[in-house]
Amino acid sequence: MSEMQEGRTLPQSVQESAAAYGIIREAFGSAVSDFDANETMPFFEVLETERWQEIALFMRDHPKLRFNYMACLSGVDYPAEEKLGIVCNLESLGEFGHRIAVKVKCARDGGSIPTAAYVWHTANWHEREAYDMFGMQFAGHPDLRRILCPEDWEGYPLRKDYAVQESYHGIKVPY
Amino acid sequence: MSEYFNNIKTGAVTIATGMGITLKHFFNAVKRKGDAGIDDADYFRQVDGLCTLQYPREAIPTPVNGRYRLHNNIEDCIGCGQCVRACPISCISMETIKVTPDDLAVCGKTSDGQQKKFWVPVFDIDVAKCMTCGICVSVCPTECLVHTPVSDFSEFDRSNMIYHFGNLTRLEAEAKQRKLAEVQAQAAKEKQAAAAKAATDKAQAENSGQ
Amino acid sequence: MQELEVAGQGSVRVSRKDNDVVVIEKDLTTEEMLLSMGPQHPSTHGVLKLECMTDGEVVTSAEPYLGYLHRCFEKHCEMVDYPGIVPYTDRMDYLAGMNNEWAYCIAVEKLLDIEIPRRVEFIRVIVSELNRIASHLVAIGTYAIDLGAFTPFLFCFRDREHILSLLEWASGSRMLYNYIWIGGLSFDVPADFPKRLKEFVDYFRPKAVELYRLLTENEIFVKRTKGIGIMPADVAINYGWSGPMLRGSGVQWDLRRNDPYSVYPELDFKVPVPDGKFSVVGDCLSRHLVRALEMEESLNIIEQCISKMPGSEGFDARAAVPKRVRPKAGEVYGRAENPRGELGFYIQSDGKSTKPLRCKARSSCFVNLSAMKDLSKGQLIPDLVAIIGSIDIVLGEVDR
Amino acid sequence: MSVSAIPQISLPFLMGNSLNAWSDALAGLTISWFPLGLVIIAAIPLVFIALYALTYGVYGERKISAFMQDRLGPMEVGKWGILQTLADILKLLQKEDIVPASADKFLFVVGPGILFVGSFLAFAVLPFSPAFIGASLNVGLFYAIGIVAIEVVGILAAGWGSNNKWSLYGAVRSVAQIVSYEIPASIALLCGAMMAGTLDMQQINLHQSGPYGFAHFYLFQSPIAWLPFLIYFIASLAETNRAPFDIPEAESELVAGYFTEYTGMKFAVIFLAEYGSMFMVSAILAIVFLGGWNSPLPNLGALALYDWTSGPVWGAFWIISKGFFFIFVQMWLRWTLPRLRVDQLMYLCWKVLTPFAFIAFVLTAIWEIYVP
Repeated sequence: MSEMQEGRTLPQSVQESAAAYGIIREAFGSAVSDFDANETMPFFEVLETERWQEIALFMRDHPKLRFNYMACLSGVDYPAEEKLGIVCNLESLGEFGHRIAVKVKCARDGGSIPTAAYVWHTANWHEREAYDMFGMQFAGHPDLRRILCPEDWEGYPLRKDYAVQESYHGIKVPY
Repeated sequence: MSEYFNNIKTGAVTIATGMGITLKHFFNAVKRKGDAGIDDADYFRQVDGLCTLQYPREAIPTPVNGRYRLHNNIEDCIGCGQCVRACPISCISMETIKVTPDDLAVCGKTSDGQQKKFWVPVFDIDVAKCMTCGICVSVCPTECLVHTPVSDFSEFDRSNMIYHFGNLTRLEAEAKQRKLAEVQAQAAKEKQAAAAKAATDKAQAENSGQ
Repeated sequence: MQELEVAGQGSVRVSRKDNDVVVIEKDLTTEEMLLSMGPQHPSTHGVLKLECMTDGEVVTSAEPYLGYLHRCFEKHCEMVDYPGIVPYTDRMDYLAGMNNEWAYCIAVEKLLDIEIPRRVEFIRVIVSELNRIASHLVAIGTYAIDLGAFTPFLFCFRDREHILSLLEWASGSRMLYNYIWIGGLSFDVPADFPKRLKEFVDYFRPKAVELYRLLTENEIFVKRTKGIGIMPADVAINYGWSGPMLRGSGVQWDLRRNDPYSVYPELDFKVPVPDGKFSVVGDCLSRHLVRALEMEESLNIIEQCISKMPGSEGFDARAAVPKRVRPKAGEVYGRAENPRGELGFYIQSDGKSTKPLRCKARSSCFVNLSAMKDLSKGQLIPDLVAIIGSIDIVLGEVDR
Repeated sequence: MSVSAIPQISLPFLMGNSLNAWSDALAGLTISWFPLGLVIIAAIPLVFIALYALTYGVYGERKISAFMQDRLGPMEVGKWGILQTLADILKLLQKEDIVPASADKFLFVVGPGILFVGSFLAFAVLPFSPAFIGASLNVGLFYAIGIVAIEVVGILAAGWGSNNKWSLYGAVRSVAQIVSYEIPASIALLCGAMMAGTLDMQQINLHQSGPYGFAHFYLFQSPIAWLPFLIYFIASLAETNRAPFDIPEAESELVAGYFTEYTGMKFAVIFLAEYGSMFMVSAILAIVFLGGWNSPLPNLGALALYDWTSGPVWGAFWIISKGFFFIFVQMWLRWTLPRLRVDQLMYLCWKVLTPFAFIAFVLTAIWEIYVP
């Protein structure tokens, strides 16, 4: 909440997000990072990745949060930190209207993030897509298969170190 | 039971309504839509009736700002290469040769009076690849690269889809290249000579100074 | 009536319990048949594949398979600079290119923090509402075809043609516009454009009524769609549904109203939601109805824009277009109300490059389609077709 | 208006007064042992089906649908695209005749044949003119209803033989649909037969003859006749798999239903059979309720319109025009309406058409007994 005291007036939507973050911080303490109150996409990070599912459920069901709508879940590669991550844009649709983004990170090789597919159905396919493109595992996902690429595609295309395979079933790939 | 009869009634009524609409269109088939373009003031006064236009003979006219086949007025092209860099799909390929000082007059100026400094022997646009986004046109400083409203330019051979706009033939280009190389070699030699001369002059001056 | 229809389904009884569990009861055990629907099937709207397990005509489960039209949009974005991505967004949901461009530009403009000229905003509203009508026309037309009515489809396309002509006149291109640029427009609309637009609105109003009478009110159409594929509001939200799909479930949620952007706060329009009189809230008919009513609202918006739009004197459509788009380091999630729902772009910029570090498109169809597995459980094959049609997917956006 | 009160009208044209004069004469024509006349009689409906399917069935439907949808329709081959159907036939003839590897070859080949024979056999009892009928049966109507059921066998053979899931779905749907709709259709026709007191098609026509033209048609003789007329029309749509009951070939659901796997001439035969049965049901509708080959024009004093427009050739003209009119209505419906679902189709048949058909049956009986 330190950003709030800096004197700069933040837009109302960011203040709302900050208030929502306050509740989460209270409940989870050091499991979540400080709040990044930028104007374009205010977010916080889940530091203890294995508690993500718990936090997600809390965010969805807490009577003052009610983040019932997951707008987007994007996989992201952080080559500098040797990590992969997801960014979830959450919103309390039709109830409070506040929005917040959550970042969850995992190790770049063989990393795993608890699934949120049982919390928001939206996450189901988006996690499959993130897995397809980045290769992180989603622990407990009901059906973790590739979704856009073929099942037998090699590598994870959106990783920054991705090198395209030479041929796919005898078809030359690099164009 | 009343729901049962209501269902039959609404069914019959709505089916009859629908049939009335189609029959109206059936009898309206004596009229045909005209082929005025959208930029014509009477456009919406001629849209009643059968709307098919038989394509190769009749077509919806493309408005004048239609953004289709790329065209380059090579006379105005200064060979800056902005379009090549801007194209998201790299469908433009370009080679340039610097104009030698004595050729500047031959190379000429653009229509707005800017001196052209490059020969453009190769300016190829693969219109088969081009997605007519118009980004290249927007960056062109001399407005020589334009999208024309010509929308139908199909070819039987794919190689015909590569449009060549270069203003030199291959032989000419080679000649210009040689000339440039000569001029550059000359310039380099002169520069070298000048440098050497300067050095000797300096040495002499130093010598004479002593 | 409803019971009779359920009983008509033969050896299989399908019921939906309160807690959203579909129960399939069978009198006789029969062997289930695996039916592969698509990717080349007339009513999967492109290259969607559904692997259905069927018991007679009843689909006991359907698993969608995507990716047949995957064109690596997100990978491309990391290779192309910011303005160069705009034409690629056109190709995602190719039925509503203007709306896609706009959503993307909203995201980038948010990151750049630039002021957009007022006339540009109005023109953006006009073109994207036009495109919304065009897109809904295709949705309604193809839905009619899915249910076996061919004529409304052609009526829809006839009218869409005029919209495409209008947009071509404005932007120079018929489908893939690249008209809305980051910070502006590629150029101003022609001088006569508002006048022609007005004529179009006058032309289209009666046609929309005719379409409504021909298709939406038709008893067979109602019977085919009413009560089919019901999605309760809370489940719809949990599935991340948006746009007409969510409104069909009775949630009055429209980004133009609830997360207003551009000049929408100044415009007066309704957000139609089904009232449950003509349709069952959340069924296929509601979703169709929302689209049909939204066209009317779009016409209203266009009319208001024509009268409110500032004049073109001294107007430069590219005045606010940055010479070189290099946003500060940061992330943004920008979104806009597309004909198919919320189209969002998550963009990550490192502050140095002119290319985004990561650009993720949250496509509405992708999310809407993910409910297909749940919706299709226990439906008849014709109903499955009706449900796919009502989701109104564009595979270009699903697979990106 | 009693049926017997109508005098035997004279048929002034060409060949005498008696019914079936042409066909009787043709039947007697043999060259040594070869029954050439019978072959010609059989060939006439066949040629008729082919010609009508070619012109009105395909080209007409394409044009009608186009006009209803604000389109032009085929325009390229010949003036106004008149030769388009010929071009299509040529294309179909050239096509490779594919039998899928996993298909049941015998059923696959035999299916379209049975289908066509089924619809063609019914033409034997259709009176094309007062002077021409393929086979003058005293149970003509019954025969026509019965023989159409053979189509079901053809459809099932085609659908099962294709060894394709969509085809199977189409075939099963089609069988269920046709068998179900036989019931209201037959009962509705029975009402007509009851009014005529005979099942002989020529006799039914004859009973509707009279100088007042259309006033003698059953549809205008009794108001109750409208009910079986409508029921039979709706049921006939279902029997010929026309929209809105085209669920066996429902394009958007079952790709093409039972003929998904067919190409070339086999496909053409299926198409021909479909158009054949379209005309067949329309003609039956015209015969039973709208006077068949009788002219609808009444004699108005000195304007003896009825007499001028009666005769064997006029008769052929009238019955074909009436048939074509109903085919137009079929097309009109097809290009207006969405498609029903399977269970709704059955609902309509068993819960709406069948009870109403029974009611119509009883009412007609009462009408026939108590109304002179």
